[in-house]
Amino acid sequence: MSEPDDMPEAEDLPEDEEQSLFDAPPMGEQERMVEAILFATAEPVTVRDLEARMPHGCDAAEALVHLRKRYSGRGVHLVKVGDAWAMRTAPDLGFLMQKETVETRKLSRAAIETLAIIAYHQPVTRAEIEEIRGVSVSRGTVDQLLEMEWIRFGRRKMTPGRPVTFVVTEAFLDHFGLESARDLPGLKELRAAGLLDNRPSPAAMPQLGEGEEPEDEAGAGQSELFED
Amino acid sequence: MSEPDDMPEAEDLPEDEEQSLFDAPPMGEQERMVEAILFATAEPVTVRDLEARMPHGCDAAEALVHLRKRYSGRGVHLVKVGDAWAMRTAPDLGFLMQKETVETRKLSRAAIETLAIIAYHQPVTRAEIEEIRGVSVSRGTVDQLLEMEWIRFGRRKMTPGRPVTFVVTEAFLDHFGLESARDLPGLKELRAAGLLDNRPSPAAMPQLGEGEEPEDEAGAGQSELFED
Amino acid sequence: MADNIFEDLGHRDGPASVADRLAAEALIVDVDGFEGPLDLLLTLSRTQKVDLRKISVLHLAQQYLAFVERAKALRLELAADYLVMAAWLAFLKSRLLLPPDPQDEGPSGEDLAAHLAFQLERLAAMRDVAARLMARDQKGRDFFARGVPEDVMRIRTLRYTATLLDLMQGYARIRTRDEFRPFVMDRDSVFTMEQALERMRGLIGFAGDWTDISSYLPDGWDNDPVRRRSATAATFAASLELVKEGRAELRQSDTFAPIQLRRREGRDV
Repeated sequence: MSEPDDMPEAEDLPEDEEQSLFDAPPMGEQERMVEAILFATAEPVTVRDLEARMPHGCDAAEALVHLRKRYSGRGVHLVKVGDAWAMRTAPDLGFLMQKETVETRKLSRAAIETLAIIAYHQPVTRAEIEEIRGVSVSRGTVDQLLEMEWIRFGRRKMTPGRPVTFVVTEAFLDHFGLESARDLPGLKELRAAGLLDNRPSPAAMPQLGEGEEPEDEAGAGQSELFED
Repeated sequence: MSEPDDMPEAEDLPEDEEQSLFDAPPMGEQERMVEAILFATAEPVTVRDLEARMPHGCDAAEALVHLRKRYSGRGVHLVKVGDAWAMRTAPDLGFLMQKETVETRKLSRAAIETLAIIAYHQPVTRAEIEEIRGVSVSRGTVDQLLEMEWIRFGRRKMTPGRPVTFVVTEAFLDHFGLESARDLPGLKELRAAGLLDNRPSPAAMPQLGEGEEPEDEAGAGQSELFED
Repeated sequence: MADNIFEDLGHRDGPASVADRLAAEALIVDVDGFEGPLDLLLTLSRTQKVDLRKISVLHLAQQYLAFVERAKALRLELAADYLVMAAWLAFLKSRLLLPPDPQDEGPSGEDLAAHLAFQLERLAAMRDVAARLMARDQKGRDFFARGVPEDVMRIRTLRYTATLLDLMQGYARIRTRDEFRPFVMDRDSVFTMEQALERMRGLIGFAGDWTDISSYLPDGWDNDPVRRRSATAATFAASLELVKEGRAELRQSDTFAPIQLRRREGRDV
């Protein structure tokens, strides 16, 4: 009959005697215990589970009341999650839990070329950019430049279809240390700087936009840039 | 060029003006922030990392002093681990935490002794460990300690062959609740007794535990480790 | 009593109790349990029950040699380390027993014995602190870290950079490519009918009155004669196409007179 679970001896004891046998720790101690358990436990803990883990006779609910008060206004709060309790970072400090890292990456070649064409030829349509680059311009490239706020939409061209144009922004000028797009070195200067091949272009080769130096074009675009 | 990071404008400001721009939050707030960050992190966090996550102008070191006082005697403590800080449950409440107890791999006697020798003699070479124990140190023992991240490679000794050394890690300090390797139990007594001196053995002594040693192997591995 | 076990073993003729013999044999059978000769020496030295600094190395050497003798008698395989140590201890013993040779330059027997004592003491000390270390409160056993570490949310911002030089080089690259592209039939001065048609379709809605089709030439195509010719032809062809579609009307008053175009009445674009 003596099932080990029953502990009939203990239950047979008179009330007061049991009390003295299982003296609960002082409330301050109980509070420490609840604090440690909630801190170390991965899941929220119910009052019942707390008491199951604490020495006999503890009143976890009361300890929680004290603990909650102690943590009120602190960087960590005692919160109730359903039936259970857990410690959580104070909501106003959530920003500390984010770590912002800035990764710098070089702009892709396609993006640089597109940007260069916009800077030199602005206002320029997508079709014109494609004509100059000789390849189609992916939507992603333009979107990336728009997102970086280095280019923006200019006014629509007064040509059939009224295509949108792109122009460079103040942020672009700022980033590249230019006062205006006019300050971009022209083809002659690029050539002088060795960035362009020095050979004179064969006369028979029709030059894209050569003749009207890009400066002029850029100059034309300038007014556009600051007009609104 | 004006990298957004540089903020040369801000740095050019006179001291007092800058102060007003970046007013650090009151110390009470800073304490809450440190509390929240340390609560949220299982790994120790350095003062430097704390400040990197807090608003500009915060003094994490001072906030830590206040916080440590606040948590003294609580169920959770603020402890220092090497250069870093962490919150840990009070050791006297470990009995509540049976559920959280992690079964650590039982260390062999050889591993425990090797660990102790590294901790007390660091930086120490494999040959020195073998000298002290009088037996060769198996590769497995060292590997196990390395894998547990309780030891790591220190810098090479400036002796012939430039042997690698071993030192204990912050994780080791954290595991054994040590603020620094200086707090190792009995360290002072050992030092006073001259037992940590590097006493070369007189010539005719047998070199125990050497012979067909993995020493060279380890040496080879080391160079790999540091060569790139 | 334990003190003389090994002496007894060393001097075979001496009497030894059964218990002593059993203890000695247990030591030998357990040879695998020792972490090498130094460990064995340390264990043996404990039988002297004195401070390791005051230990009798001579006595210890005798005990060790007796152990090795006994192991040999039992035909136990001993690791080379144990035999090396035995040989060395025999040498040390002779040094300690014989008066020093003034010709000998090597370390004295006392030096060697002192170092051995130091090694034993150091090993014992390391064993002791290792035990103290392991007896400390340990993380995950006695104290615990935060159960739910909140992951720091990483907000990664990608920032693309380019320098003015990149920009200039990029532009120069495009222009250079144009200059040196392989020869192809140059389409720059060709205005295709498709282009003209697309253009005209956009403009025809505004063409209420008769207008010379030359005014429909695209910008920039009316000066250069080559371009003008191409654009004119394309525009004319496009106009014919629009007439065919019923969207425009064309008229020409005379041979070589200007050709005029207008939107066809009653039709919306």
